[in-house]
Amino acid sequence: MEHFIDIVLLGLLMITGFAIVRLRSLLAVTMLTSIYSLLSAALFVVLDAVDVALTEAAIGAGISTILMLATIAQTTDREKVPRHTPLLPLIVVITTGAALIYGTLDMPHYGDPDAPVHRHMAAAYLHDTPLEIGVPNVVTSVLASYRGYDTLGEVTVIFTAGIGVLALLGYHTRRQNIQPPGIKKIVVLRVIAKLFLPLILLFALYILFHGDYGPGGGFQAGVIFATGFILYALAFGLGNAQRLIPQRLLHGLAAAGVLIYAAVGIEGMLLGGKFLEYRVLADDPVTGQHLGIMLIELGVGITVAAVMLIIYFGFVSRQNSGDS
Amino acid sequence: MSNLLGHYNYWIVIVLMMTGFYIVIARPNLIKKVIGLFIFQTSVFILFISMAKIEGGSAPIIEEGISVYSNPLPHVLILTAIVVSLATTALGLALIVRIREAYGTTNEDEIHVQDEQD
Amino acid sequence: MFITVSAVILVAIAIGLVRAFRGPTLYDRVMAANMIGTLTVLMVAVLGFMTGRPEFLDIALVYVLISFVSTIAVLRVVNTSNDTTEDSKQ
Amino acid sequence: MMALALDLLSWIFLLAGAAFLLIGAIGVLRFPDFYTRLHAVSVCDTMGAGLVLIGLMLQGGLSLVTVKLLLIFYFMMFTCPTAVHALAQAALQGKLKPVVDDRES
Repeated sequence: MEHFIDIVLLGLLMITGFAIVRLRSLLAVTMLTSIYSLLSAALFVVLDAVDVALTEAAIGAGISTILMLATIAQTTDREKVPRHTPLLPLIVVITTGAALIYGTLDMPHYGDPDAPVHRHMAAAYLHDTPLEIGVPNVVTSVLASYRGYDTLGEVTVIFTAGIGVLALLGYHTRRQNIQPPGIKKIVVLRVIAKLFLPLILLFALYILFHGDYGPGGGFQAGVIFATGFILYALAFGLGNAQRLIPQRLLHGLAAAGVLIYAAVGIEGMLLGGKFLEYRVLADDPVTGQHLGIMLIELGVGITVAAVMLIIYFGFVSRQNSGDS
Repeated sequence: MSNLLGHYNYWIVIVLMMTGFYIVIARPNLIKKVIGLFIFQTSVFILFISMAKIEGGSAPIIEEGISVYSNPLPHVLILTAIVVSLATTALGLALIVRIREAYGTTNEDEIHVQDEQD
Repeated sequence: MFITVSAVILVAIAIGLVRAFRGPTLYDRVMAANMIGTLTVLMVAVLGFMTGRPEFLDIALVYVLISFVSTIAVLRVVNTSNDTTEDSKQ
Repeated sequence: MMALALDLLSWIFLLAGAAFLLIGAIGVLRFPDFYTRLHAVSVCDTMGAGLVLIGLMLQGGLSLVTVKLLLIFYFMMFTCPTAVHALAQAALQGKLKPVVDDRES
């Protein structure tokens, strides 16, 4: 039965993809992109990848869409008809696609338990995680403990992206509040935003610290945290949001998260282990693993939330200063 | 028939991938190109997650009474890939904003024309 | 029985997709996206029960929040761009 | 006996919810203009979603799952009408005229 849902969702994704090619209004395309992202997130749930689904929903349907909208708001909504006939691209695409489809014929069937992918590392991780790490969520244990180096690199990538956007767009603090013209008078929205902000932040913390036991973790929590503040900025104006979290604080937090992560690694070295070896952090190896994972997830969450907000403020504050 | 069902996911993924690829190479608008890239990336995510699925398996969160889990390793890879995709999207869009300020357009053809005039 | 509900949800998503593609105004598309967001939440909730592991409802909760915030974000942008009643195709 | 009754009740809620979802979706497809379509969407968002969630809560029983469903229910009952309200306001400010008489404005 899951197979049926899988087939239908993939079909819908394909239709959405074609619609995105055909539409010329960029705002409409962005809406469809958001739908595409939501559908693929639903597909990830069908395919058992709950952590990925959570990330894709928060990042793809949430932040990416908002960034695209912010870009369109300060450029243009209309896509011009291309001057070239799309014959050559079409040939290239069809040839590549045919080659790739030929390549899939040798791949193991979908859902095949004997596929080579499932033979080696995965079984070991699934077997060892409850014994060595003691957390039920294998994705978290692999992400944060077994492959902690990768994740440290990941956080650095995010941090670098934040610096990159900051270098490209700068950061303009708004003294006066420019209210978005479309939703200026909506009192209901402000009340709801005020009601929801604490709930969203609390929920983000739940996702952060419950990541060991269910879907979730630092990346998702950071994005949800940032989404809460974006909602605040949307309802109450950018100036108020920037007064709530000043620029210097954001910059400090973005760096602090990476530093917390690295410090946990170095702490492990000081206590006689290797870099990012959590076992030595406490007397009991499993407790040490728990502590280490929790600390680095906290670091990841702080950096991701701060960088998301830096990027969002970078885009939106530039737009407002350009308009007025 | 089993071949069709066994490879259905991969084939749709390739169609999606090529849709994104087509947008990137055939459409001159830079924002549309970023969106094409986004579609391409998401289709790669689906490819990896499809490979991780085991028939009758469950989400890789250990629980009493469940013996078959889907492969957690691709999940980890894709989780980080999604975050990187956000980083690239954000940087690409920031570049587009700057290009628009410098050239007054987001259309690649017009940018080329302006470059040739200089 | 859960399969009936999820089939209905899939049909509704397909209809929403048609509305998102046809437009004709941008507001219709935003509305369709919002509706698909709601339906996806239900889909995830029903799927959890269908596969016998309903404890992953955190995902559904995230979807509710995200689809709400992105709808509001679109509305912020929509009225600043002028051509909201464009035709859908070319 | 009690379990059977609860199960039956939950199925009634689920099926009713699914019916409302379908009705709302058809309305979204068939109604003539944006403002009427908003009505159809509201049916989906509140009645359909609400009934499905209540049905699932009855399936979940007294557990953490039901608490989470309750939270989703609570969030949805706030966010969806707010989103639709904001959408209608934005459309009105964007000078989108409701169709009064004809099919085409």
